[in-house]
Amino acid sequence: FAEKMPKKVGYVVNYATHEWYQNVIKGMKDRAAQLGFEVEVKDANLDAAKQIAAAEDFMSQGVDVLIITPVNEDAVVPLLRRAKQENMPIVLEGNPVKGMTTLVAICDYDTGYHAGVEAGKYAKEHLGGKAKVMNVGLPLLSATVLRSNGFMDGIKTEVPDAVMVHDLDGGGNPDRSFEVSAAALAQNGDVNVIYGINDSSSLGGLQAWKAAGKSQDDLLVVGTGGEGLAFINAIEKEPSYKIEAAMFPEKVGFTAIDAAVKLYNKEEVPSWIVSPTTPMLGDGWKKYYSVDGNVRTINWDAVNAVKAPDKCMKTAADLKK
Amino acid sequence: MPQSPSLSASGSASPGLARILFRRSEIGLVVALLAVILFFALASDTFLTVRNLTNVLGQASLAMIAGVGVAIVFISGEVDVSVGSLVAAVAIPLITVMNATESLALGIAAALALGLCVGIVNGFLAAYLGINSLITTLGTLFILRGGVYLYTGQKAIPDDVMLESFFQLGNGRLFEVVPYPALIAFALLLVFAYVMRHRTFGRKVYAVGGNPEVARLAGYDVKRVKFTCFIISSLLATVSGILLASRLGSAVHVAGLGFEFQVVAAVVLGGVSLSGGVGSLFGAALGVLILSFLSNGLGMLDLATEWQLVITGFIIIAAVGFDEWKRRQP
Amino acid sequence: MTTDTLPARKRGVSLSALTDNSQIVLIGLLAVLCIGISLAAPQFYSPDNAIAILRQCALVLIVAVGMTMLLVAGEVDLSVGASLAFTGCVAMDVTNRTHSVVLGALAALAFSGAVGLFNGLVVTRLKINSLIATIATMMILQGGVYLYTREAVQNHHLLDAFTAIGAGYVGPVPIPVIIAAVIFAVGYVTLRFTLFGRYLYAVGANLRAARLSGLRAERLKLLAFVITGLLVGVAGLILASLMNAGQPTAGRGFELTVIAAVILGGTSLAGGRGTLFGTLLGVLVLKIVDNGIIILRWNQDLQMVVPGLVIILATWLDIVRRRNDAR
Amino acid sequence: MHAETLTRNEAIPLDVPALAMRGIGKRFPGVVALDGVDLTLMPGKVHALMGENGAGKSTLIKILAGVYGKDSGTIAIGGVETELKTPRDALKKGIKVVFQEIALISEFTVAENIFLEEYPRRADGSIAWKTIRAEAKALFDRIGFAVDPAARTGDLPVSQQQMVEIARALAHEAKIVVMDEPTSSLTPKEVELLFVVIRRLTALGIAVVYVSHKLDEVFEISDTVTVLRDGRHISTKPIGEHTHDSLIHDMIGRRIENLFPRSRTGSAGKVALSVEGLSTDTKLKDVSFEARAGEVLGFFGLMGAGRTELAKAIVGYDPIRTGRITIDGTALKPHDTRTAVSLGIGLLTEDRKLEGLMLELPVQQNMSLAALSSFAKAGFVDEGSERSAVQSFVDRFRVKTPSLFQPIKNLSGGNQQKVLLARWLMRGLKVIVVDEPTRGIDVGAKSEIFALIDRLAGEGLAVIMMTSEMPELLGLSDRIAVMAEGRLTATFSREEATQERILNAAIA
Ligand SMILES: Nc1ncnc2c1ncn2[C@@H]1O[C@H](COP(=O)(O)OP(=O)(O)OP(=O)(O)O)[C@@H](O)[C@H]1O
Ligand SMILES: Nc1ncnc2c1ncn2[C@@H]1O[C@H](COP(=O)(O)OP(=O)(O)OP(=O)(O)O)[C@@H](O)[C@H]1O
Ligand SMILES: [Mg+2]
Ligand SMILES: [Mg+2]
Repeated sequence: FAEKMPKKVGYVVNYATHEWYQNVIKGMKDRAAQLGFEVEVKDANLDAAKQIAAAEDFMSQGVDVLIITPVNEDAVVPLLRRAKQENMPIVLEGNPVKGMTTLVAICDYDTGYHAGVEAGKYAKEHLGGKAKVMNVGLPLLSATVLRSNGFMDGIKTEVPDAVMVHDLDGGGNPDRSFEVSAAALAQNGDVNVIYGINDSSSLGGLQAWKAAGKSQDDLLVVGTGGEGLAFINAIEKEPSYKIEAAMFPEKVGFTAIDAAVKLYNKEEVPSWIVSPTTPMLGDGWKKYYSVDGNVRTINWDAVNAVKAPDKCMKTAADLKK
Repeated sequence: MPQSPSLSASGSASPGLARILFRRSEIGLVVALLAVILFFALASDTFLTVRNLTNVLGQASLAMIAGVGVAIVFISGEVDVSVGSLVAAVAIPLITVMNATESLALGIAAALALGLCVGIVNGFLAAYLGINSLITTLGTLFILRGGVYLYTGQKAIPDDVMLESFFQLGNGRLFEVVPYPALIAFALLLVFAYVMRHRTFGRKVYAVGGNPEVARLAGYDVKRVKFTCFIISSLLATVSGILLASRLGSAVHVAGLGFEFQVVAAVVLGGVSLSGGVGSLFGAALGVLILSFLSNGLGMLDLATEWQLVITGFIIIAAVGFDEWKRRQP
Repeated sequence: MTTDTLPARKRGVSLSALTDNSQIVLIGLLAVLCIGISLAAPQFYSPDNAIAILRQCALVLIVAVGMTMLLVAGEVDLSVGASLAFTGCVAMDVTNRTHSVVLGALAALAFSGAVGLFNGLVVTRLKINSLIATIATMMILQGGVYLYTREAVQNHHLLDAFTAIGAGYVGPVPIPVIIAAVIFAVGYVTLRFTLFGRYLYAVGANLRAARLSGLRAERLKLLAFVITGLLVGVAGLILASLMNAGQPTAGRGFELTVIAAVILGGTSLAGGRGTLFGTLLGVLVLKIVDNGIIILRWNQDLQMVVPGLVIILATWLDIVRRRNDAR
Repeated sequence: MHAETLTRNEAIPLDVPALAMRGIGKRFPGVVALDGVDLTLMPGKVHALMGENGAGKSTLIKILAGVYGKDSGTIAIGGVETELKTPRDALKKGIKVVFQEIALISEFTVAENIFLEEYPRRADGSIAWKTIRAEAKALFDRIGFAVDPAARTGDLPVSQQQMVEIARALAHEAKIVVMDEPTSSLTPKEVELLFVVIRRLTALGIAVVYVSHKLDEVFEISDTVTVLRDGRHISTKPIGEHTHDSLIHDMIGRRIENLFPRSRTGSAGKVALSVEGLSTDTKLKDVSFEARAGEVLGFFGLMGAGRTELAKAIVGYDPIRTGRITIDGTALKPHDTRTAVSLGIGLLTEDRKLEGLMLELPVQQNMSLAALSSFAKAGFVDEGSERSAVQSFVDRFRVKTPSLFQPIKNLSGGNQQKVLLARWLMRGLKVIVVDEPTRGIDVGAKSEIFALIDRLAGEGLAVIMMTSEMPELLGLSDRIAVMAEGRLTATFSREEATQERILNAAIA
């Protein structure tokens, strides 16, 4: 049975200059090209008001389906209401929103959790069964808070007395992460695991560790995202960088487009489509990606084979409790 | 020769709307705005539609309302950059009170009360204690943003009662065409433009900004005038904050990040001098519109964000540079 | 009664003698901060922490030296944060391509110097207010850096010398701190004792008078912009070395930190007034506040609130002090 | 209501002092500006306030205007003791002041400035712009002042701005009108106009305080003279009891033998400055002249004749369209003050505050600005020799300042002018252009500046002096050039020059 294809899909991205979203967009465009239509992107650039404006513009331009990664989940509620009034189908990417129909998302908590389990195993094996964690976090976003929580819960399954020594706000960017980590390590350097909610954060933490003149011998660094080349470089060159929680942004984009097409055809779509994530250990990334110079290519077969859970262990809704 | 913001040389015509609108210094801005609109009308077939134009008016209204207040503070010879955090902060009492009382009016009153307090603090520090206003408001910008994060624990506060009236405020349209925020912005602009030109308070603001010593010698209470300007600015930013909260349906801790840059850039683009005493509210409003249409149009062209940033940067330099050049011509 | 008033008056005299030093407020504030924080958290005085603070100060101070000169000359540069990130990417990229730290460093300086030159030309030739001109440059650079590279430029050259710039030590002292100290010393002497420094004050105090006296006011301002640009280059290089990558997302809000420190140090926004010693104190106060909040394990959101309060408070105390001096 | 402001106010009794200030004291950091000063004003009389620069005249007036608080003393208005804490208090009590520094909003129109203190309003409370324009026009007509009420104030030449200030003091009802050096930039014709206005004010029973450094004016207009010196009250006498010499003696404590000394004997030397066919886009048309080493070349012109523009063009400050300027045979690069200064030409500007002073900076920095490079070795300033050079100029010119570190904004106008003149002399020039060098300067300082100009010329400097003061023009110049509407209309030698011939050429 042949699906009708939309003519144009509009994507309002949270922050297009970030590599994660660059790869999401890449996944979308690739998939749309396969299916034979166009994706247009507008960038909210982390501005909640601009996001609404961009969506408004798309609606007046007459796109067929909207895909939105909210700058903030609560801040798009009225937008969903307006879209409903105008019969504009919307696919959300990221986190659930009151009044949404369809969400494509990774499970942030689960991502952190599984990386935590692997980190716990590593700690048992190489770090004498101790885990003293410095969390280079980002309290600003519920997604990143979930990752940190998941990581701690996961690591405790293996190392029950794992503790979070530092809970930092690294702003999600490398220089701020470096700065706060340096101060935290000076205050208490008794840490053997650095967890970063994204690669900038984990790398900022690792650089602070190195700048403090500490050896990487008894250290484990865990990064999250795996969207660019940074983590590959780190895994290759830094002895302590062992675990990367891969979130496959291209796959997210791919899935979002499929959902958009289904919505456009008024098919039955689950309200929550989970996009897979998995921890990659050491060289494990080579299974999913190949690198040639500065170009990273995704190995679709391997990524498509990663199984996604039907349901997330915890979501942003659990945080509010 | 720059045209003065006060009586223009044409002798007898009554100071009506037309004369206010067609002051010479603003013609350049009107032309620039028309050029922007014309360019995008030709470049994109979806730009010049009623729907899109009214969209932009609605989107511009937030910066316009706050911009009127910031322009008034600029004209008084001071600076207010705290508006970026204020628009986020006022949403907290607004939403919290609405959630508790289910009353839009009480929510708005609470928001205005917070705005008033911030205005009083800014005004007191800058006007009465004499602390440089850029420092003062940079300080309150940080303090308010940090306060919002602390209070909310860096989470948005959702609107639980979902009043239709609140939704309509920022999202509704008069006759399904003109967005309410645009109407509110236009009304406020007219009111304050009238005040700045036809009430003694407005003239005092120009005088105080033009030359505070002279204003003092003329018997003005310079501090009180400046103090009042800060309050006006905060209250107008509060109105922007309320409309923004309605559009976002919640009190969002990250709302308005960088809003102050946007507003300041637009107001200066509109010919309001940072050194005080010069400029008009219509100019400031035109500055806002130019930047809004530019942003909308560049978005229509399907340009990457980075190009939009680069182009906007160059256009600001070109526009202000041209304005300065024109001003220097005999 | 009478026995009470006598020593009280004496104290008043000695205090007012002290307040002749215009930086007294900041020195006092600094002392209060250090004592307060170390009482609550003894780790504050650990060598590790001292080094961490100094290294953070170094980055800000280097750029603040240039910013002080600009403010003294009556201008300001808001593009330093965006330029910092861009420069770091350029430094790493060129080092990767050429395998030469020297060429990488030169490229960084050339790039940031060119940004300074651009700012300077826009301000002095097009006569655009520097606040708005450099906001525009900031936008251009933010966009430009993503056009240049979307992702962090990784260290592929693995040259030790490059890493040493940010993370190396001479004895117990981190190299960035040494670089900052040298730049500060040179900047201090320049602003205080050289013709160029004295001319900057004149240009900031009264542009027309300076021009009528034969000073090349535009050239001087241009030079201050270029110096600021070059110093951003130095800072960008250090940052790239510290991060072991050129990070396009770095430097957000850096311009506000730098300007806040300079203003906190008593440099007037109106031009013609300010000292680098004050700037040094301003940087120390801000960075110690930042560090203290982490050391004390306070909520990090206070890292916005407290500096805001400190800047307002310090400026107000300075006004009070000057008013008392005037009596 | 405003139309009637110029009729006699019957409520003013003529025998009670309009104002009695007793034992007024005021100190600034390091300066006692006023020390127990008395001032009594009678209704309908003009009371002159005289004294050297820095004597405390403006300070006394500012206390009266509520600008400064006094440290001691009492003020009674119409026999009732009052406190004047803010300018508003003073305005309410009917005290109108024309300040020494022009106090107008330059962005506003003339008419709006006139009514700045209180705007006429319509019934709904909005500003009655029409009334404002009409009344300003009526007021100007009444006092014979021809300026467009709709003009932007900042566009007017200084002299017209000063007239606007004066007119403003008359727009509202006043009991006391104070004028602090109102004629410092007025032409003789405008001064006459002003005197007519003052006489009309006194006829209405208004008390007038008149501050001026111009003795002739004081003798012509005032009834009583109070002299201050170093913040102290020296004398109060009816004008009839004074002679020029006695007044000067009261003011400066010594006699001045010759206001226009002339030590030069030899003839002028070679051409130091030559200007050929100079035109600008704005005003100047084909101006050519030469100035020789060792001569004082005076320039006269009516207000707006273009002297200031000429001065700014020849020192490279303003761009020119055509023309050639050479100094000692070397052509000057137009619109470049740096080469101009290095070739040895400098300008003492008309507008001290805007183009001369660095208000917040100390005396030392202000004085050494142009000469700073001569104190520098390898780019470093030798502050020791800088300070001693500055100190020697401070001593020689008798600059009244508590220290070299005093911000220059705290000095009196005359002392500021001396510092600015010293700025150039320290540098060492071949040609100096002085634009209204004695504006706002007391007789003592004036005679010192004249002696200085004379000596400089004697030492071989070419001095170009733009002035509106006929006596100093005639007294000092070796040759006199006259300008009208941007053109040079005549040049007279010292022998040929008479006031009449000069004025005729200026009107041409
Ligand atoms: N704001 C101030 N701060 C410090 N000193 C001041 C201030 N204003 C005036 N002075 C000093 O007070 C003294 C009196 O100054 P004032 O301006 O009253 O003199 P003046 O008689 O008006 O002189 P002039 O004829 O030059 O106008 C001077 O020594 C001056 O330097
Ligand atoms: N129409 C005008 N608009 C703006 N400024 C003017 C105008 N006319 C004159 N000025 C300014 O007023 C000042 C005096 O003008 P100008 O040089 O023409 O006359 P002047 O002969 O020097 O007369 P005076 O100095 O006695 O007023 C200058 O600074 C000039 O720039
Ligand atoms: Mg005076
Ligand atoms: Mg003149």
